[in-house]
Amino acid sequence: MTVPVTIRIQDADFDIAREIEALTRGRTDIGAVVSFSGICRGSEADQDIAALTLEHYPGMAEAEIQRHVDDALSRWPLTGLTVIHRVGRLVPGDNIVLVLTASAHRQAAFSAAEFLMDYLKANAPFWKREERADGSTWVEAHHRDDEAAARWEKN
Amino acid sequence: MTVPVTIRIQDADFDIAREIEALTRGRTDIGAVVSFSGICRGSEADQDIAALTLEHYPGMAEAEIQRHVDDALSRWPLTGLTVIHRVGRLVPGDNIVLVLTASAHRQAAFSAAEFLMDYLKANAPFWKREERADGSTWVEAHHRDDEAAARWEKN
Amino acid sequence: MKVKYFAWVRERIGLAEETVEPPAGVRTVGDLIDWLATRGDEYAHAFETPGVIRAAIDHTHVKPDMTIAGAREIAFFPPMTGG
Amino acid sequence: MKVKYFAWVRERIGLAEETVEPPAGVRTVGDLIDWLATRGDEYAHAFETPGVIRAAIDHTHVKPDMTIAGAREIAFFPPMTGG
Repeated sequence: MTVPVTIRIQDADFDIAREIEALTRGRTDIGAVVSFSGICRGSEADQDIAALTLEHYPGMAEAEIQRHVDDALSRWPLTGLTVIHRVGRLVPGDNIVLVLTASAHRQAAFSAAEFLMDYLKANAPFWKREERADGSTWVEAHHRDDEAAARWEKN
Repeated sequence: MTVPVTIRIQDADFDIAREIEALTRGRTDIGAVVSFSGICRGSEADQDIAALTLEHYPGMAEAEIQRHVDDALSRWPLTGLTVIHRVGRLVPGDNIVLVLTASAHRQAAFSAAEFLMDYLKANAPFWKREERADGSTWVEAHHRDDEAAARWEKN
Repeated sequence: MKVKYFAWVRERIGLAEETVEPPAGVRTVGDLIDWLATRGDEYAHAFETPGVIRAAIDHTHVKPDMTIAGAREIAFFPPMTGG
Repeated sequence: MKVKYFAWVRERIGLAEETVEPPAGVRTVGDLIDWLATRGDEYAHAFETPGVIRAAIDHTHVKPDMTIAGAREIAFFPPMTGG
């Protein structure tokens, strides 16, 4: 059976309940659903953040996410997968990203969600610009995100 | 600041969106929310399941979950935590359990959710009875759940 | 002391709880299981493989060698299958 | 060949995309960065620390030693910060 996969990059907010419902409605083979939502915080390293603006590489972002979704499907016995990444200007409290994974058992759902988030943080072509009181700067990549992504690399 | 914690054992279903909203409303210090929902499956080892009935030890179940929630709060920098476990008769597709974890960063939220689910599976005083075509039996504990719970033990 | 039973332990014994007064020689959780098992066929059936039975004293998991002195409520049940 | 720029690479150059015709000696992604950096102060600024610049050819991440032969679209951008 084909596993239902949703990948969207959008300005609009998402509705977690609706996305979970879309993944699970009418199914009785799903025992575990993990959702990860990433949210815009109001401060970073003790500096207030007024807003984040997210830029992406259209075409490449979708293709790269699809490639990593396919990788997740080959690694774990999943019964459904959703990745939604917002772009544009977001203020503290706004949703940024949603990853949903469904499986018969919890470990596959947890692992696949962590794998996809580690990928999105370190290697998906998105860039964040922060607006603070003292101006606006591009967020620097974190070494810890590279390390988190590297733990999934195959030998 | 006190971290908001919700622990409920109930017959009624839960609403994931409402629980996430309760944990995040008005907050700008949350960067990551992980939700795990456990769902009643329609088959187990190729046998159809008509229903699950969940029994618990009132008093001990709440106290034990609270103790593990406190442990999670001491291990990871969380900004909110919700555990809801249903009891009574559930049919395939019904929600069984919800664990929600909120944190500034994703790794704490993922780890705490996995920790609490591993605990609930192996050591929380709940018991499942399965109704199948050939009768009704108590679900046997899985060795793999004991192993999953054991990986969090402190030396 | 109050004793509670859950899941198939409860079903086999046919009681969810009862109050018992074990004799003085019954000092540990394991002793209590052995003594309960002598109280009738239902009890013998419930406790036929003592190694599989889990116990809690006053809402805390305990091992068979734990003393029952001072316990208000002791519960017996199979391995947990929640979540 | 089409070249795209994102985030601060785009801001420094002042262009989101352009079509360039590099000379024949420009064979790899690294060569292309070196050549682009000579096209003006904005470019020099954008590519002042080439080691930090990431590149993609036709939507696939590539290293600086990758050939640009046959590429339709090459993109340059800083390390990604999504999620």
